[in-house]
Amino acid sequence: MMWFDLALGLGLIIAAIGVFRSEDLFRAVVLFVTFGILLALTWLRLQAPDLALAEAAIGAGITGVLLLDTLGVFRQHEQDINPRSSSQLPDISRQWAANVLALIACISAAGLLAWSLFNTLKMPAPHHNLVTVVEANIAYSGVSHGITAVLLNFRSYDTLLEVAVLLVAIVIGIGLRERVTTSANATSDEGQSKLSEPPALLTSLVRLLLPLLLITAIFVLWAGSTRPGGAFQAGALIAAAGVLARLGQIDIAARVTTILRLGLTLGVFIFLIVAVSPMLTGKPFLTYPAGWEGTLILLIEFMLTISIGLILLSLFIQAPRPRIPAPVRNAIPATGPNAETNKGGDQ
Amino acid sequence: MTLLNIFQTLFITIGCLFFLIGTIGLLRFPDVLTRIHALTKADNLGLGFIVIGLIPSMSTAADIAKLIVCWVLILAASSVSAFLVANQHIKKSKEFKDHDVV
Amino acid sequence: MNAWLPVAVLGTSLIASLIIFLVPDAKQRLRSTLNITAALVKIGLVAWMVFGIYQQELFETRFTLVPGIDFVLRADSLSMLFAGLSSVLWLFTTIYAIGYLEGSPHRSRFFGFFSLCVASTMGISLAGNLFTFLIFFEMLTLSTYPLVVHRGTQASLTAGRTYLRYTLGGGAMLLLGVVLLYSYAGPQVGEFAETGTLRAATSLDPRTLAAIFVVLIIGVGVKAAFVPFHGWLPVAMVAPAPVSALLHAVAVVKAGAFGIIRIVYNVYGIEFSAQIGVLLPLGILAAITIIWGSMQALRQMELKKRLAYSTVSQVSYIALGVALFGPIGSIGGLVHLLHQGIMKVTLFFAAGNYAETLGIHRIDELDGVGKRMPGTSLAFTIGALGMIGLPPTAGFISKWYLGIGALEAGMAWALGVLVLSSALNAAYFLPILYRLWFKPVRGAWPDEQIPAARFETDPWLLFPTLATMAFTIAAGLLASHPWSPLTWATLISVREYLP
Amino acid sequence: MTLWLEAFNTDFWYAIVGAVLLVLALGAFITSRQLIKKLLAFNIMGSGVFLIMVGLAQYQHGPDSVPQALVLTGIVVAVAATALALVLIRKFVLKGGQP
Amino acid sequence: MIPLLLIIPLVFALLSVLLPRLPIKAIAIPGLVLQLIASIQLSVHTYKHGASDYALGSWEAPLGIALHANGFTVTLLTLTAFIAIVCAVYALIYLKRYEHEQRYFWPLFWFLLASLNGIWLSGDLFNLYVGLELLTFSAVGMVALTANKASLQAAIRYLFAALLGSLGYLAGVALLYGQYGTLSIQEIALISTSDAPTQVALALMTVGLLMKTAIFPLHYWLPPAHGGALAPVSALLSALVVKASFYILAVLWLQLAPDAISPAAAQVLGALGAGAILWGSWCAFRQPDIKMLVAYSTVAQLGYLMFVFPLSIGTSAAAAELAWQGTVLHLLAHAFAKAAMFLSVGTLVLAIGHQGIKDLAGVSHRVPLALFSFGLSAVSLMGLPPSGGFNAKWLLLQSALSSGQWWWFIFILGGGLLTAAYVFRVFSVSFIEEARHKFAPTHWLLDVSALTLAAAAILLGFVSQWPLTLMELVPGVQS
Repeated sequence: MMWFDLALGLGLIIAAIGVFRSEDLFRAVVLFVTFGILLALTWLRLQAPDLALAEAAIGAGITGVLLLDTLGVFRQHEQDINPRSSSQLPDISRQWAANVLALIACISAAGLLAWSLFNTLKMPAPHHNLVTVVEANIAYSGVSHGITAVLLNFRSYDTLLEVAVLLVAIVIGIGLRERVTTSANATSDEGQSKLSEPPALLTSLVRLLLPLLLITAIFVLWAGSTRPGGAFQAGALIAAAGVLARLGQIDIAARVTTILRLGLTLGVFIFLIVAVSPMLTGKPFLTYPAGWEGTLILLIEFMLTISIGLILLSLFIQAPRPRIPAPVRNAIPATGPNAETNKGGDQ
Repeated sequence: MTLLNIFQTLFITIGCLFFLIGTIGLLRFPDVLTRIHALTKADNLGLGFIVIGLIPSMSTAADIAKLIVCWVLILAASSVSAFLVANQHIKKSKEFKDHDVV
Repeated sequence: MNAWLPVAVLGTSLIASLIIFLVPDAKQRLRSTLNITAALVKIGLVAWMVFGIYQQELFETRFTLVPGIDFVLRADSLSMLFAGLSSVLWLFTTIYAIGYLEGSPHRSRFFGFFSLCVASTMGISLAGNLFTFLIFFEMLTLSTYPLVVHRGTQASLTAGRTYLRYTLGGGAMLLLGVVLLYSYAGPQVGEFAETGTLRAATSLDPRTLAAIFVVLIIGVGVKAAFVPFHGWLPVAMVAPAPVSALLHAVAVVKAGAFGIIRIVYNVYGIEFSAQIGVLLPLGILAAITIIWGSMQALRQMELKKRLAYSTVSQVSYIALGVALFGPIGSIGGLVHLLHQGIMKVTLFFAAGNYAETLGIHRIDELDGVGKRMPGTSLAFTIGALGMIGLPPTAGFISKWYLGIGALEAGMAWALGVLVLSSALNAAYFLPILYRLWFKPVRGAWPDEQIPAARFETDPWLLFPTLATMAFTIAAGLLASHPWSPLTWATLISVREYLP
Repeated sequence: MTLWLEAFNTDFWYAIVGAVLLVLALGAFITSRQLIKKLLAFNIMGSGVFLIMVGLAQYQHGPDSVPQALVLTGIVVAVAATALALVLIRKFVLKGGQP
Repeated sequence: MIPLLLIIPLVFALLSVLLPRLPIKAIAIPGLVLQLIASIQLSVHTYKHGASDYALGSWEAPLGIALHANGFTVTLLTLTAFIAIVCAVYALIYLKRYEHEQRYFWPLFWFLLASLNGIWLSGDLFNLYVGLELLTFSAVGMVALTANKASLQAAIRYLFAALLGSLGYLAGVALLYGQYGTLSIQEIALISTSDAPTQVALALMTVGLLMKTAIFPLHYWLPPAHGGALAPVSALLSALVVKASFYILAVLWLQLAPDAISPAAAQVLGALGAGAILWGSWCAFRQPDIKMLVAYSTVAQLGYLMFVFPLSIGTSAAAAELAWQGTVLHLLAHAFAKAAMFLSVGTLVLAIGHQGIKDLAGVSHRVPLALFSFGLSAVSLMGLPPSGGFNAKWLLLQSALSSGQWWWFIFILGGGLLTAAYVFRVFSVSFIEEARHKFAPTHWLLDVSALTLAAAAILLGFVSQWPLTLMELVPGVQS
């Protein structure tokens, strides 16, 4: 098995170098997605199935989609403003200074890391061994799977803050939407997604895949308490389903309505309520009442899945897009629905 | 080396061979359409063989069912994506003026 | 009650300044009444404290500011000398300023900073330890800057910039010195004790203490306008007359001199400073400033510039008095602190009157002014004679004591310096007096704003000038009176020289 | 020699790979001019750090769920960071900025 | 009740996301008052009973996350609550003309407060990382609110720099976990040894946190971000956000592994601080735009905070005590003064419409209160006597002397004079008589809030005994 690890490790490094060296952004993103998949494999080799699932779903999946969508927006933006030279020649001196700085930073970082990694080999085993501590307390945590226990019981405050981080990201996303989102412009958002009628084949596949995706998402959520799985991976799957629906022109959560806001904040809200309620009976913050840990964790995970799914989906939908340029807009009424504007390279 | 082992290793090696052919096709063929052709056909077939090769070592019926569902899904997804890539390619390239696009 | 009196004195002008800031420009009457009542209340409180000190009562407010260092306001005999001087002169300067700034814009802002400036002077005089002295010393810089740049012209802004460069530099030096002293000799050294706290600490190495002394004196010397650091004084003449009067006669310059007195008497102690041999260089520096200041004054043709250079030399008399190691010498120095204040205020008031009524700024325009403005010219003459040190005026007394002190301390050359500087004073004041009284009027006055009505000029301007002139003469004639500045100075120096 | 052999148990090797990724990505982050390239470099650097964390924690006493939970949180935060950066970059480019 | 300080901001943040525009503004001030009461109540509790620990979810330290509230934490909590209220009052009026931004300013404001309170209280390394990320995101969001090209570029640059910094910090956490097997700061402090991995971890974390505190060589992102943002935003960023990463750095260096750090490394940090003072002041002196001037002044003033390291590592306990007190006072005084300065500059720019320093001509009697609060905060920044800044400078000078490192003297004193140089540029212009622009009237509450903060900076000079005695109970250095 040693050779496989060696190959996988080198594969990761080569993929990374490929990402950095490629000039064309599209190539870099594709290589980045392969890097994500290889990384998922590495997590499997490190006996961390949760991380493999998360890396594949979130790291390679959602990030890949966001990056490709951004490239589509850039390419369309280039077309609107009559394609001029991609970028003027950067002044050499700044580039040279950046290179030197990068060299120094790399060498010092490499030296430090090598020196410390080399010494850890000689070090005795660490003083604390949390593995035994987790095993000892897992019985009281209400779930049998170690990672879910740590995430939602032992270190649940981290998870609370983490979902808050996601919420802040989407709040900024909504905040930066096109300023003129009053009624005048809203329709154009709708109109735009209706514009390029997708091939019938895609819509049929999407209709087939959607229910399947939702079932797996709920399964992953449910399995979380005993096997690798959990709120974040399930949330990512729901987001993937949403993105597919969006591509297949089934419109959900397109406009920022109060229902969407409720959905976004649902997870953190329920989490806070569950965390604060025991405080009334004098227990410290974030403690679950004695017999109820299992069910409460499942409740929180369910709510978290919904809001994480919605947040990741809205990060895709609400991201700023160029409004339809004037010449194309007045072209629509004349030629009917199947005008040929290409809505970004989503394939 | 029971009969089952020989059967399994045989099918999985055939599967890998098909993957190999698919990648060679990808590298050798000149333009987009032929490459998609090579990729989807060879890889799906290869995957089929590997799945068959793996079935005996699966313990429960549910695992076998899962494997087959995986294969079917990959078949559907790769064929649709191949179609979309081709569709996009035709729309973009100049020489396919007359073909109408679905 | 005793603990709250010093804070009350400080509070009167602080609260007055805050209220005045908020009073709109138009309300002239309200602002003037506020100013004058605040000044009178302050004089009352100071008089009460002076009376209390006479009965050996102790007035002190103390609270810890930073662990190990306290904010102390203590009224002792020396602080009452300076507090008395500034509160009395502040009353007259306020009256003068109300008259002077009749039509000019943003008066509220001016009077706000004006009372803030006097609050810091009060703080300096009442400071109980070096740390509090430093706090009010820097506050003085901040509150005087807006007064210097009050007019908003380009010239006043550049003057403000140089003023800042000097005073902030000095402040940094003083901070450096104080920190060095505190960390080297411990925070208790900062307390102003009657005969100086350092005397007891014999274990410390005198050379470093002398070095710290030099740093402290430079820090304070910038404000006392010693020779190399006096540059800001003539430049700040651009400010309106009441400001240059208050700044140069009472507030800034005297604060510097007061600082030197505090450091020599109350921190190092006069005997210890003589022991570590710092007094002689101080005396030499003072002498150089006296001579150099008078020489420069001779060359100035503008009236206010000449008065500025004369201040530079006069303040160093105080430093000289301090440097003369002997009770008589220090009496001379201390009493000169007061006398010079009164005389210089009179001279600046007179100069302000000339500028305000007849638009005279240069000395050669002064021909025959005596006839046109007899009152102001009389005040100018008395002030000038005081500066030269002729008998009936207060100046004579302080120079007399300085002279004897010099002889007693065995520094004959100091006496020589005194005589030479008096001659120089005469050289640059007498021609002005001659022009005032004996020269016929030359053509029309440059810019006559206030016509010769019942009084020669605006009553608000005239009365303060005459009042301070009366003080100069009173301080001179009634020197031996129990309440006179001279007896007060002897009381202080007696306490300084106890065992 | 024995040190290097022992190093080759899988977890420590991936920690080394993580360190190499970290260094490479740091260099790429500083030199790249395009914002998207910087973002990709940031993501790869994040993955490198996560590899180090899990690798170092597990190379002596096998799988430990605490660092894995931390890395899971880390991945989600990295996605949030990437999404936020992309929102800003897209808005910046739409307002006429250079990618 | 320690967790109350975490719950209040999170609940109000969620409400601000959900509720429509009007109620958000309505609940802002009551929520902040609630938070101030909670922090004062905690301060009183700590004053009586000393430091207290709080295990979240009743799981003890190595496994669960422990919150730790000692004297320093409590002072910072009260500081955050107080500055937040004043900035909120200012923002309520200032954002009237920014209709769209207002809707999304308040949720980010509350998330910022939640993360700040989380960082002050947390005693767990990874929890600090997540807190830092939440802090960075909400700060970047606020900078990017105005959504014009310049502010977006500043926000992107700020985001990348902050993310790089947090990754450096996370790498350090990874190494420490590999070395000690636990994430709780108190546990590691007990068993920390000065060997290679710990020192490398500390080095990586220090570089990451220096990047986030914008110390001299790594400060390139701060001026455009703080200079370009809206006035209340840049006030919050300069006063509090930058201090959070410094707080973590101080905790790491002085508590986590004090013996693992060589005095030479501390001198390097001190040198960086000195460089920050010189470079920040030099750039501030050359800035034509007033908000950029104040932003560069932040870069300069942050240099002072760096002096705590050389003065407390490898020196006598007395010198370390003085240095720590001086730094705490400087942190408080700078927070008040800088927030007041940004708010008053915001009012001035609102009144004039232009941001150039030359356009400030004639401001002294048309917008007197704003200039007065600018002046008061300048007094504290320059470290002139009656202000808190002066006491801080005094303590730092004494610590420098008693620890025999006289060279820091030049920078501490010189820094004050340099600050005076670039601050009086503004004053000399404002006293010019004829104004260049027509002045729009400004709301009186804007001036009052700036004045309260400026007065707080000056008052700190007189009451600096309170925070220091509060610190004395469990001084940052020993606990």
